Amino acid sequence: MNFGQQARNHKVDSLNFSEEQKMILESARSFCEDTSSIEQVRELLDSSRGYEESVWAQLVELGWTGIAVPERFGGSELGIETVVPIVESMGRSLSATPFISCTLSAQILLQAGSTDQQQRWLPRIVEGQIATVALLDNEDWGAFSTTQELNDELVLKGEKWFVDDAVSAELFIVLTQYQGNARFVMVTRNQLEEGAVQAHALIDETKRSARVDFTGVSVSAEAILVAEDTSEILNDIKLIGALLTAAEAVGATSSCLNLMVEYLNTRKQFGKLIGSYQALKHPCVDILTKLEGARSQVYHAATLFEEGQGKMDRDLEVACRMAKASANDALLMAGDRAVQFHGGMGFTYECDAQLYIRRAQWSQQQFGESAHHRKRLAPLLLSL
Amino acid sequence: MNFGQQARNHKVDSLNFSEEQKMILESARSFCEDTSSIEQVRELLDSSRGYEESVWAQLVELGWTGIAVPERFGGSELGIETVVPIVESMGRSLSATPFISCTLSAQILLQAGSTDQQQRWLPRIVEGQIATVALLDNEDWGAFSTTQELNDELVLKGEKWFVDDAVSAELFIVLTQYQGNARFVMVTRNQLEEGAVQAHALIDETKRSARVDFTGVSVSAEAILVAEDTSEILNDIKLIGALLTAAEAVGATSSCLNLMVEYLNTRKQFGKLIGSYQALKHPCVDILTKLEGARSQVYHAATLFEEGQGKMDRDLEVACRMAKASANDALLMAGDRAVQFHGGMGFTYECDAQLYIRRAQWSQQQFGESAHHRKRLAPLLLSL
Amino acid sequence: MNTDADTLTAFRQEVIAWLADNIPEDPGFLLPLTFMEVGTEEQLEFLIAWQRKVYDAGYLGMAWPEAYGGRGMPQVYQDIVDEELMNHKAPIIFNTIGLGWAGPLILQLGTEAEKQKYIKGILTGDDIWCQGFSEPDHGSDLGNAQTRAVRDGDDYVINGSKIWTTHGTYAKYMILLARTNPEAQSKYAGLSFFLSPMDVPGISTSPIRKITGEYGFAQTFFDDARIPANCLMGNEGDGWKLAMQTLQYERSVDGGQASTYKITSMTSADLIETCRTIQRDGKPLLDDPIVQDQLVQFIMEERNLLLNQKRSSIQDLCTDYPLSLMLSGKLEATELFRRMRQYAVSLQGAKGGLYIHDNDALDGGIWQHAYFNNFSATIGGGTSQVQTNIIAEHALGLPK
Amino acid sequence: MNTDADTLTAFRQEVIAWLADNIPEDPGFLLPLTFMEVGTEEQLEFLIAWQRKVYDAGYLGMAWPEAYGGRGMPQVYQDIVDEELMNHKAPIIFNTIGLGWAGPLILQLGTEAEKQKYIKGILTGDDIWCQGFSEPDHGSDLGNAQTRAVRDGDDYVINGSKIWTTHGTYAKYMILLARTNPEAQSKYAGLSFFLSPMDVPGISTSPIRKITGEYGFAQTFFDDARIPANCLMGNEGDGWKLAMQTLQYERSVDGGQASTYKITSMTSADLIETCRTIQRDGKPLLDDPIVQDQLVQFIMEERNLLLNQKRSSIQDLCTDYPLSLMLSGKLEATELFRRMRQYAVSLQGAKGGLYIHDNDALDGGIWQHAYFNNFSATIGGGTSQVQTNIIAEHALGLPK
Repeated sequence: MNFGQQARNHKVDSLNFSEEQKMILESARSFCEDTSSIEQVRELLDSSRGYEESVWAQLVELGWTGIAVPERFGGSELGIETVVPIVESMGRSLSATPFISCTLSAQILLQAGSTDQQQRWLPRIVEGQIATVALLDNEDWGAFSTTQELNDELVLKGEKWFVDDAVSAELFIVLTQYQGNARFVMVTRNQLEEGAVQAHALIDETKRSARVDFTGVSVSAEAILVAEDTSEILNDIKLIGALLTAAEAVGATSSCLNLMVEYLNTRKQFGKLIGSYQALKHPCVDILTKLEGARSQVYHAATLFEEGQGKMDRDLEVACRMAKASANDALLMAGDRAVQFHGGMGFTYECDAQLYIRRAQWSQQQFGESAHHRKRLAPLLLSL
Repeated sequence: MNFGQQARNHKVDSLNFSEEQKMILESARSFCEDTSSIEQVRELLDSSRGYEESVWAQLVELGWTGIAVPERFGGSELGIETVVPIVESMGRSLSATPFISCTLSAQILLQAGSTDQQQRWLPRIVEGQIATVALLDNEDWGAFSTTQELNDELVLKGEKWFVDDAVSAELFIVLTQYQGNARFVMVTRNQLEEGAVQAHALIDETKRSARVDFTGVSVSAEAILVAEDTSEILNDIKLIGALLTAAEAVGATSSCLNLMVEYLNTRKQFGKLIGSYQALKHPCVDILTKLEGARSQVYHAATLFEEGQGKMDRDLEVACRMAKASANDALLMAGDRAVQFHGGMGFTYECDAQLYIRRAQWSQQQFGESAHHRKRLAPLLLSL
Repeated sequence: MNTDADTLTAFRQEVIAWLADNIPEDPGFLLPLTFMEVGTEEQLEFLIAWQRKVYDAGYLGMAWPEAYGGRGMPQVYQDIVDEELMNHKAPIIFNTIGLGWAGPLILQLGTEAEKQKYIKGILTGDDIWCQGFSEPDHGSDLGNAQTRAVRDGDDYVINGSKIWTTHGTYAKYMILLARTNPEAQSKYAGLSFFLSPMDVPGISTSPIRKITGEYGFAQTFFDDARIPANCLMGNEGDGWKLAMQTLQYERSVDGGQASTYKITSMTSADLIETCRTIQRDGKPLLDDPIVQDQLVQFIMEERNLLLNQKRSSIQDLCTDYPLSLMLSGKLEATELFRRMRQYAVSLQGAKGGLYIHDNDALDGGIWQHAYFNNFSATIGGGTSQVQTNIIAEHALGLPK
Repeated sequence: MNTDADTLTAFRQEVIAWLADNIPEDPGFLLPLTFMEVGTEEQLEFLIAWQRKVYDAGYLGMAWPEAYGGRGMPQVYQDIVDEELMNHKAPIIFNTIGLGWAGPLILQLGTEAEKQKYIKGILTGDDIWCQGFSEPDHGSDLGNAQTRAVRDGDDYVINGSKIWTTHGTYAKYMILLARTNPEAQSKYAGLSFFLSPMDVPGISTSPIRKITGEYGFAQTFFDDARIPANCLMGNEGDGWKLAMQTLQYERSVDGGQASTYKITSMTSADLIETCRTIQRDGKPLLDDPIVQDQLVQFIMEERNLLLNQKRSSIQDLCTDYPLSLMLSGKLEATELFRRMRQYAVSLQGAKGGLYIHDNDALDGGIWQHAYFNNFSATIGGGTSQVQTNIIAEHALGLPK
């Protein structure tokens, strides 16, 4: 028998929570509770943008759009680790804003832009202009190539799928093929043709995403972000996206579980509160267990972001992927059981369980489902 | 959308039960109940053979050793489909006899032997001489090669592992490498060296298996079964072995479930029969579900044996593998939960739950665990 | 009538040929997979036309008496038709409450007048039926139904409310369970059974929006609604008996239904097809060993259902737990389908976030839609959790 | 004493060096993974010798007072030793009831005389301790203990029986919960706590054979056993309080134990190693994507445990369900280990059918053995099913 020791050189249990994070978490929770009650969420389901512009303005006022942006561009330079509690709180309230889209856009600019480009675009994002990223040509989050093209005359050709918040975005960062490399290029809303943005019909009616046709858009050389080797940046952005989606899913799982617990403490069947039946009670504990694990994973990843000052290394990649896979599984189970345990009511659109089961489907796919991440974790964890 | 139709050309739901099978099932159940009470099972745990010779004699008397042997060799020619209910009954009573070993030996002789060889050996098996098969050189049921050798002077070299009932066997059918082919060769007990049979310490104390060293045994040319291409025969035998082990496991699962249900209807905790707690009650239903599925699979495979008159085709291979994978999973869950649900008592050797959890570990591995069979089912089912 | 193997084989060929010619083109909107999913007028019109076409071809109500619009043939003919409808994934025969519940009940226990009045319209699809058993406050506890029916001259006056009324907004008739005698010795003895018209002042329906976003069933309100006294089926107090008989038709396999084809199943074969379609890293998802392993498990479970059904008719192989196969079929099937459908959504990459109204949705979003709709099966007719209790207590004999 | 980082790092190096030189060779028989698994004389002798060696080296009871045989150093030193013992998979420090329960209790609440009498022997391993809380008829319902202790002159006379007495057959002393006043106002108030000798007429033990086939704990019988009155700890009626305090040591992470190293864990790292060893089709099993996927899931769950423990000390991240992490650790860990061990057995091919006495068993049959032994953790100290209830009711606030 020659059993290995625990991999002691890896950071498997770092988990810290700073004063900044704590303050942000508290203020984000109360902000989201105030601005995104379940009634407000429902009112926005049919709206085109999916959020209240006044709420967005307040959020900008609070400085959240600059949290992970350096001070020199008007941000507060608190890092992704401090974005996490905000997104978690938004998830908890099912609050839909373009916050994640803007955060990811800023991160791409920070990694791929020149100082001039950063100077030009980042302050606009900090000030609340809505930006988004256009990465996918198809449904595969694992793809690293793109069919979208920028020709030598600097004219774009092709469309992007799943461009979140495209309906409200003023800025688009588009992954495109240019002179043999995948590159990021900035496009502004006024450059788009009429009808270029075609909203997707999402399963999660709180979210907004669209197909965007960039064909014919002519850009200036300055709009092409300077980084020529984008594969690592793209990888980083997808991992950050996965982490933020995970944080959001953790928040949603928590409020979904609360919804269930409340119902199980109210509804009677055969003369007893249904929450006293182990067939309902014990699965709630399973959900709690998954939720707690996912939340720990999310804050572990946030901690590694802080410790590494945002640099993506193997440990952080592992942490982001684990956070996403765990959060997916927690919310999927919560949404599914929330519908089931509400019985007949659960099958109606009126019951809030539907909001969570729909969020669960959307969320699991955003930046990769659990199997996608486990497949990529295997070589990282098993020394293959 | 272009969804396929159900694969209608495959026999996915054949399931018949003949009068012969019914009669055999009834008589086997009562025979096993009479000869293998749980006290009798426990008494045999420390014995060397693992069974009562008198019980074996009765079983031979009943004609069961000839059930799948043609009438011309003294059998009743009822086929493997009629062996199934006997083995199931044995499993139900945890009765351990060399019945499966003898059945498999006869099947190899039928497929690989010349008429002379069949004439020589089969009647001896029908009459109750104990025969067994020595197939493995290592622990891998997927291996088709062998390191065991028969040289040109017809002297054997090498040992075999996991030779069931080797302690009591008079005849061994040994898979060996001879002149470039894997061949079956017959060895009798008196040819073995003193100490050639080294009993394994099995996790299932009702069962008997051993390492057998055949080195130095010199055989006659007539002892080599005539079939030169043995890979198909070997495949068939492993599938039959899997099916019979599955049938046995189905029987064991059923009595294990009975043991649990009885305890859950007797033991009180916190003032209530523990069987009224859904945390124990619902897993029992899960076990029942797995059991019922496995039992249907086993009888489906038996039916295809009958319909195809023993010829192994794709449908039968699928059925045998599904039966084994299903039965494994049913008994594994039953054994595990039986221990857990007996609480402190379950952790003792005295509690009968231990007999089932141990049988479950042994049984899952005999002729391949569930993952082994699922891996081989994939190409058969998915048209890869 | 001839039922030898050759005749039946020839008949099956005839059915197959007819279906090849007559199954409608994709209408361009999502068709209901079950009768409970009919949610729009266009779906309804499509399905009425299809049922009529099948009926006119002689393939519906084949075993029902000719006198009332059936064909008077052996059941096996209808079984063959139903099998081939399923094999061809034809649109469903939607008027299920009529064809599968009310129709058999009337044929078995109704008066001659009732048979004359109701049967033909059920078959042609002209008369859509709905069912009024469940009430808002006591889901599955039918015996406790509180909707009142009071005899007043030649009428009964109905007050109360029923819920989960499938086709409620479209239906012409309802099988209605209502309380005629609140003082009866037992709560069951106070119930009566009505074949009630829906088009009566005082009966109104309010469509319920489903988790899928669509409509499909309703809450029905009775507000001093007067229905003719001859709508009473049997006698006052027969309600419980007739309701239980009705549920028998729902549960049993061959209980005299005009057709049992009320569900288009999404099977493991469909899931395999989906995995063949989806590409990951330039290869079909079906090449992924982890996906293969999961598919094999689903296929095994699905086959268990088929084989269990077959085995349930062989009594000698059901002696251990005689009620087990009978009681567990619904639970196992509906839970398996839930997991398969949920899994199918998880495989779709970003497309899994799209829904039925998106043109880019994989297979029109059928898996997402089917997953959501599947909850009607794991909740309706007794939740999976209650079903598991029933199996534990009745099949295994565990204490309540 | 100095606890700056450099000093501690140096100390850790010293410990590592000592372990490299002193961890015993494989004795040729299976060593217990937990203190509950000591089942043979040869295991016992081996573990006594090992504990003595660790103690003599100064690595045991480091934070216990020097006056009673400890080293009077900061706890962090012992923590480092315990971590390195674990990292090196050293044999366990077996006298757990003494080192982890009785010792801390006596040091915290005992008299000077009790400290003088008992502590050193606990550390050297000369005095093995056992615990007498559970009784045959009320497993986890300690408050209901029926074993009687009646004062008779300078003695107490004990009658009754205790079960699951780990090390019962070897122990010199027992921490014993017994009823001195059956008429007390509450059942709890009637209980008293004794530091009882085992070598007294009237006390007998009957070893219980475990599911593994080995012995390891016992049933203890008291038949008019007379123990000196000064064995009473505290006063009559203090029993419940002292027993609960004892259980605190069992549950808490750093409750003053002389060493917390009582379990050699089989972790996912070991499982990976096993998968690297096993060959299938000429390749390590670790190459199988299906196996990889399962391993990744285990690793994630294992890491959840570590991270949850870390997070549980950050109150601001535990506001949703404040009791959840505290209450769920045992359940999650023990159930995860059960599944991992069961899985490890399933991977072994035909060797999975071998057991610990077989020379060909994979890794000496450690996985089989660990799987069986794991039930002591999912059953003992409250079954997983009861734990789940507790979490549901106390962390989630679901009704009883």
